[in-house]
Amino acid sequence: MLIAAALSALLALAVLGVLAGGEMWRHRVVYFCCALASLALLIGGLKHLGQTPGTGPAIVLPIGLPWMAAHFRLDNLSALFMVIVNLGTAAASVYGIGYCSHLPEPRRVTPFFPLFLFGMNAVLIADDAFMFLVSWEFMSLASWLLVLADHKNPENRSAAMVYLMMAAFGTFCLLTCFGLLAGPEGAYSFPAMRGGVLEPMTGFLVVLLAVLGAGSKAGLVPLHAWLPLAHPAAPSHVSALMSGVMTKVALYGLIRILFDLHGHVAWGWGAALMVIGGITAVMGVLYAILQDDLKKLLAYSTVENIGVVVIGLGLALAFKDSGEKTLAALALVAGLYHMLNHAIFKTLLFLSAGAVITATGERDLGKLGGLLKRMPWTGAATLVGAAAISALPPLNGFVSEWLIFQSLFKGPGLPHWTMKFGVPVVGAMLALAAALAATCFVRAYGIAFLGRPRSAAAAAAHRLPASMRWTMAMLAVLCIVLGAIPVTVTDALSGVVQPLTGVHFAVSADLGWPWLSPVSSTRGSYSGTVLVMTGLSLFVISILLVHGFGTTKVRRADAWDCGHAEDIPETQYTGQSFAQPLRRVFCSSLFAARETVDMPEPGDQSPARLTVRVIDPIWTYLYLGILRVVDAIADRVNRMQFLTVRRYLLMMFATLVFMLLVVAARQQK
Amino acid sequence: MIAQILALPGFDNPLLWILGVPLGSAGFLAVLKEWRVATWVNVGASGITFASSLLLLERRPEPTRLLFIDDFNIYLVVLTSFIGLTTAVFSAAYIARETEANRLSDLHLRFYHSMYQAFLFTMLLALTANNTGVMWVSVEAATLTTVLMVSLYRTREAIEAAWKYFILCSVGIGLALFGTILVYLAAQPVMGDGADAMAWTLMIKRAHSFQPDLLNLAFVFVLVGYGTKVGLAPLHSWLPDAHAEGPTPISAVLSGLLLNVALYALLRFKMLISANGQALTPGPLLVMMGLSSLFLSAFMLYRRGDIKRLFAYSSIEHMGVITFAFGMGGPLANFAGLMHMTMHSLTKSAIFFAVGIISQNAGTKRIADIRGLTSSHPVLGWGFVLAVLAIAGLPPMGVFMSEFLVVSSTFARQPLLAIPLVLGLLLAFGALVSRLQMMAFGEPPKVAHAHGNASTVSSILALTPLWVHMLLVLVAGLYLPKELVTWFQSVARYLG
Amino acid sequence: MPISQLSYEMAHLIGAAVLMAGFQLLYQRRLFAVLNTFAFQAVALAAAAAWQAHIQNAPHLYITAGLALVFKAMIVPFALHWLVEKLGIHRTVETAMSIGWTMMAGVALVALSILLVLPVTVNAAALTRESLALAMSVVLLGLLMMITRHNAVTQVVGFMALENGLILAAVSAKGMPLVVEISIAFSVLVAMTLFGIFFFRIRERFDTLDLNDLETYRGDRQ
Amino acid sequence: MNAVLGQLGQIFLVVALAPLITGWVRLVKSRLNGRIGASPLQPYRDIYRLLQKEAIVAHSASWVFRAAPYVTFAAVWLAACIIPTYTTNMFLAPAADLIALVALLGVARFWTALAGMDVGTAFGGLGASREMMIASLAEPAMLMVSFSLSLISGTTSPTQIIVFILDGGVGIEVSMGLALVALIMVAVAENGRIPIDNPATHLELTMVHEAMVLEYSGRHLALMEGAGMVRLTLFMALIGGIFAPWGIGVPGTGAAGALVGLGAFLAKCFVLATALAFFETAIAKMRVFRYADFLGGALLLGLLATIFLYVSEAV
Repeated sequence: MLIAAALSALLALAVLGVLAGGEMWRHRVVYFCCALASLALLIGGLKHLGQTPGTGPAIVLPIGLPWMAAHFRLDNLSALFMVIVNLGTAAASVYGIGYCSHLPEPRRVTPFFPLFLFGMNAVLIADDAFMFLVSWEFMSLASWLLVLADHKNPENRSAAMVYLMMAAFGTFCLLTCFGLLAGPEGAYSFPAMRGGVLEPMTGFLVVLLAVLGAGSKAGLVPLHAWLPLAHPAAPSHVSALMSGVMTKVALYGLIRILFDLHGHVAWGWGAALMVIGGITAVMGVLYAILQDDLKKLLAYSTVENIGVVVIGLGLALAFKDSGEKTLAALALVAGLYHMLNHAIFKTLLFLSAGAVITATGERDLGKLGGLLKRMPWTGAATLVGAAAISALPPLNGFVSEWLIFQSLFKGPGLPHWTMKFGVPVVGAMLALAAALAATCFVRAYGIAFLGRPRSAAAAAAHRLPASMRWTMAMLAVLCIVLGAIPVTVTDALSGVVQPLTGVHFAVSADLGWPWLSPVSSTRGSYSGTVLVMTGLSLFVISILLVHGFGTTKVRRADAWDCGHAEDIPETQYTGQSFAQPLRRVFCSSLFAARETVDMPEPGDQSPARLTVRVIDPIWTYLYLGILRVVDAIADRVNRMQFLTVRRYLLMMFATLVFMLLVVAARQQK
Repeated sequence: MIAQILALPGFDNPLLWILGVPLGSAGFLAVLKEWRVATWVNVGASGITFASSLLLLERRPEPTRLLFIDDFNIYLVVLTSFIGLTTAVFSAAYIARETEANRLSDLHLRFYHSMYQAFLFTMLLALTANNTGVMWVSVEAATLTTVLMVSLYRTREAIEAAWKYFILCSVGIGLALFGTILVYLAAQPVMGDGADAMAWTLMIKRAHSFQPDLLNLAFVFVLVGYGTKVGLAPLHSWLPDAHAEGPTPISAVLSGLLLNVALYALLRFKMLISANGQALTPGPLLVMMGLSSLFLSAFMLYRRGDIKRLFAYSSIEHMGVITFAFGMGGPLANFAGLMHMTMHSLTKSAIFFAVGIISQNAGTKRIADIRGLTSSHPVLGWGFVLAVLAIAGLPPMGVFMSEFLVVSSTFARQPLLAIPLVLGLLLAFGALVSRLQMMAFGEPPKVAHAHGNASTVSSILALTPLWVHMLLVLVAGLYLPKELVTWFQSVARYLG
Repeated sequence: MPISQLSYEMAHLIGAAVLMAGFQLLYQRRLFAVLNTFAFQAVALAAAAAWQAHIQNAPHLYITAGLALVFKAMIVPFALHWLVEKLGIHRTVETAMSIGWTMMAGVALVALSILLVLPVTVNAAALTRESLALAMSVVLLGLLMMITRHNAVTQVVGFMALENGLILAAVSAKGMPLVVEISIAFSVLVAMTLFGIFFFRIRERFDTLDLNDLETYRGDRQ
Repeated sequence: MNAVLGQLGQIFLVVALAPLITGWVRLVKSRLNGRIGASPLQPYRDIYRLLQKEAIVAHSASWVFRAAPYVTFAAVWLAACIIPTYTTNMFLAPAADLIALVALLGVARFWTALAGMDVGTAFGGLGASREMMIASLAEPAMLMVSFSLSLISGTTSPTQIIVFILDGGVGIEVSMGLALVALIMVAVAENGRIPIDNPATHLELTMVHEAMVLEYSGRHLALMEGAGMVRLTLFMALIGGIFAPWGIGVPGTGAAGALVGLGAFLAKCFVLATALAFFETAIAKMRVFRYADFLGGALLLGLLATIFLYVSEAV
């Protein structure tokens, strides 16, 4: 009831958003109401999660396919995602209260923002294929319009174009996937699909299409191309949602199909998903390291995290098919946990990127620097977010990666040789991705927030409205809390995975509350709670020791810098120079990264230039390749527009004769 | 025999009004000199026609040898007269602005209005005719009236487009007649000589004993013949130019109505075939034509620089999808095809309304010269965005529902056929959206064109039909009235 | 009235004459010869209609015969003749495909028609069977003529030859209601008027009737 | 012996012993270079001296710069707390495993790198950039070692691994050997030893770790140096504990077991530190861009170690 009311409220808010016009306080009211609706949905989701596993009440509305009506239902999985989604949307809405006045054209954002929220939530509770897709496209459509909010920039327009194309591609894949699940009779409701029995070939296609469809929305490599384009284009609170939350909705679709609707996914698909996930994670983070645009960097980092989650999901599939239900539950819990975490810290980071852009007007790392001093709140919250996304203990990001590693380490126990050899390779990829993520965020945070300002705009960064700062602070606190009490979270998640894996699973069964011991107490365990306590104690002891044995005097002075005292901020390491060693190590073959030095002749006064050329292989060869093919065919086909009447008649005549021949041939049989 | 056919309906029969009002007003408008009055007479006549078509919902007249109403044509009649009305309203605004720009003389306008009503008459007659011959005559007459309207502007391009339209459709219609004769020959041994062997209502009942081979042959001619009129590739060539060069209201009715009527004719013959049971299934031919239309237009869309041709090709694309759906057959795909016909009519005519205003505002039909519509004309721009998104198949608009049903049901049965369908839809989607973004977003051009300052009355008049159509499409995407669903389902059954 | 063997053969003979004229149309190289041949075809068609009227005992077909004789055999060729002279159109027929190939294609089309029609009309009245094959051949030949000729006048003639085939089919169909004939006559009438208007306009703008020139003016060149 | 007591002893021991091990390495290296060298106790004096000095902080530095030494030190210390040195009977053992260990070292590195960038000098960025590049390969290599150890022993907890090996759960295996080599390579990189980094250099172009802590002085520098020493101890405990677990105290052996364990630990450290000094003296430092080959090799060795488990199983 609460949920239904909140969703209707969101639709109404969209209308209010249109009516808001030029009055800024009206926009603020809309955002405030959005935040309330999100909170209501969040509470609704949490309330359901607290109940025993099982499906919630269904709502049937007389819309949608005429002979079927629209079905909505909240079960544990939807409830979990409702929590994930609305954590993000609540934060973004509160942030929006302060942020909307900084937008170039708020009238192009406010009406679509509630629609976007509505679409995402509706996907989660849809209980038939038609409503699922309608909501799904609703979500895409609203976010497309939001990407177009700053439409006067041609880059944003092409980003929106790519985004909508990819969204359409994904929708068509899901559409066909549901078509297969529903069968020729058109049993489009989810309960009917669950009962269906699939041929092996159909089952294969269903998984393939689900991966393509949901994967293109979630950003699996090579379907990730839209993320780094669309996320920077959208207003920051929207990109936070697109990156932190909408990709989760996509993964919800994947989980819904692979674990719920499709009864039995072969382990080979699990293996394939793991490999895709591994490649996505590594490619995503490598892309991220090369970016100078703050929001692009974050978008690519989303790609990486999606890869990490997908590794977990693939592992869960493989375990499930091999009968290892408990391990399947572990891997799934790990994946879900990581989604929850990523939703929080990626939202946080995008909001902070928005704060940086608002405060300085710059999003190029090369123009930022020293912001921690000008924006202490934002800086501190971002530091927490950066540490969390780098999977550093005791924050939440580490817990989920730890769980994924734990389940991954059990992977070679599967009876298939592919898995025995493949899992370690995926493990190496995951480890590489995790380490590179830390590098990426050291770079991003260090360049943007630390050091000295690299431009006048960065030096003059101004304060931000309280709503923006508080949102970030709250999210940072959540990062810490979710890392410190992991067992509470996994207990909640085990209720979600129970219907999907068919086994009740408690990751803390063996040692009790604060200890996370997935298999047994002797098989590796972790306790964020204990670690935080001990770490804090040791931190305090170190301070006491140091201050007890030594002096507390501090003197401020110029930087020593090996004696090269200077006052030129340009001499600092930039994003590009920071990335140089990694570029040389990882990207010289993958991205054909080349550096050319243009050194002037002796005596020539002109400056030397270092040019870095990086080719994105996926974009260049896959996407542009497709574009070239389409262009070439379009050129050829286009000649048909300029023929003579006689030739058109000829076409008609040929068609007629051809059809007559067909009929003649078929009649002879 | 003649009396049998020409038994006219009585005054209490809505069909008399539906057909009589357009025919009468066509004559009246031909002699009416004042064009301002003529636009309103045009609207009024279309309004009466629409109102009387609504009466059909209350009471269906008994079928005669000449006219009949069943589940299939009832909604098409209502749809046709509705779009006839909205287009007349739009046309009033459009003509007012065209005359401001001195593009049309009084004589031309008289001719235009008269032909508009004549066109509506032929459309409605083709839909309600219970005789294959009468239907054929009406479609032929519809061609002639529209040829004249396409050439209205007397530019070289317009004349060439009309010439092409005329030649290709005449040949097509000739082939359709041959098919009609063949059907008569197939029916004649069973039904006996005369009009009975041409009446839909009678033929369908005894179609199972018709000569199947003759029906096969007939269907090929009917398919190529009426298919030309539907605009199926590679018979489509007349369509883009005819849409592009005529006055925009005519483009709207060509796309929204004429194509539907031609398709209706084609489907009536398909009903006979499926009622026959022994004839070869026309599915593969329809699927082939559907896919070729879809692909051809999808690629063509990428090279269009003219806004009206762009949407004309999009019409070919959708006709392809619809034909594909009927080719697939089965209750779901047929339902989807019928729904798609309806949704496409509403949406495409709405798009042409928008296009008409846009090109009048911008003073050009070149896509490259149209920019930032949502900034410069928000109500028009967003309506246009909504309409193009709807035609591109995005929910919650009605086209999505039909595409959902076509694609998903096809994929469940013939994945190999669904893959090209999906690819084609995706290609077309990309072209439409990229053009849409070019036109609707970005910095609007600085120079205000001379025609950009139309009076508020005429701009409200021009925009109302657009938004009314979009509202209907939006509602239909989420909710279809029960009667309509029942009709669709019963027709879908007949279509096999 | 039972239809005698003679009636068949007569009908087929006249039908064959129409078809022959169709072939001749393909063969002609001179514009006036084309017009004359077309007139001959129309006369043959009128004869066929009249014969059908006679053997089917369907008087309304005499009207069709009369229309064909007056309109197609006289007025139309005369009008076209006048147009050609008036507009100074080239008197030679420009072909897109060599006459030899065109003839061969024509033969193939006739074979196709027979192949298609004869087996499927086993149960139909013998009268219709062969006439139908002949009519279909004429239709296809008309279409073939349209696509192998560059000149607008020849194309128009091809179109009308196609219509002749249609009428042949219609009159051969036993008991087909009058409405069809009326409509055909009507459409030809209108078609002619339209052509007239077109020719007038086209001359007004383009000075030639050759469609090649017409087609250079096309919208949407980018 | 009580697990809490064991843990407290461990906490104290790693910090107390760390400077001595570093001092010993330096002494042996000096001797090998033909110098007399300072006493192995010199690091204690150095640290005390640094603690007494005032800390100089650059104008451009933020609070991150000042917090980093404490965080770094605490993180490394915490990591060292969970690697058994002299006994496996530790209260904190289940709180973290090898994965967490890698991550805790990652925390220290994260903060050190940020601190290096905080002042806004070219050298700080250079150090941070190189350090992170090294870590990006060393961390996965370390995780792969954990992977193979976990596959061999069925657990990721260092304590449990040691217990498992002590119980004779594993013979001499190719995988163990590969893992050992990989672990040593990682240890070299993590501790900034030759051939990856030279802890004694301040030559601009070659320094990595030193470049990051260049701006530190006084107690901050003491903490940074201390963290490095504890880290070295940690890795010695890890290598010694897992690949030569003998002598370590296990629950139930009481104080005597702990004493024996302590002796064994000191002996292992002595051997490893001497070996390290020999190793460092024998080879030259690498070029920066050769690190990737070295550490990529470690990563592959770790991967091979896991795969070899199945090869030997299949044969």
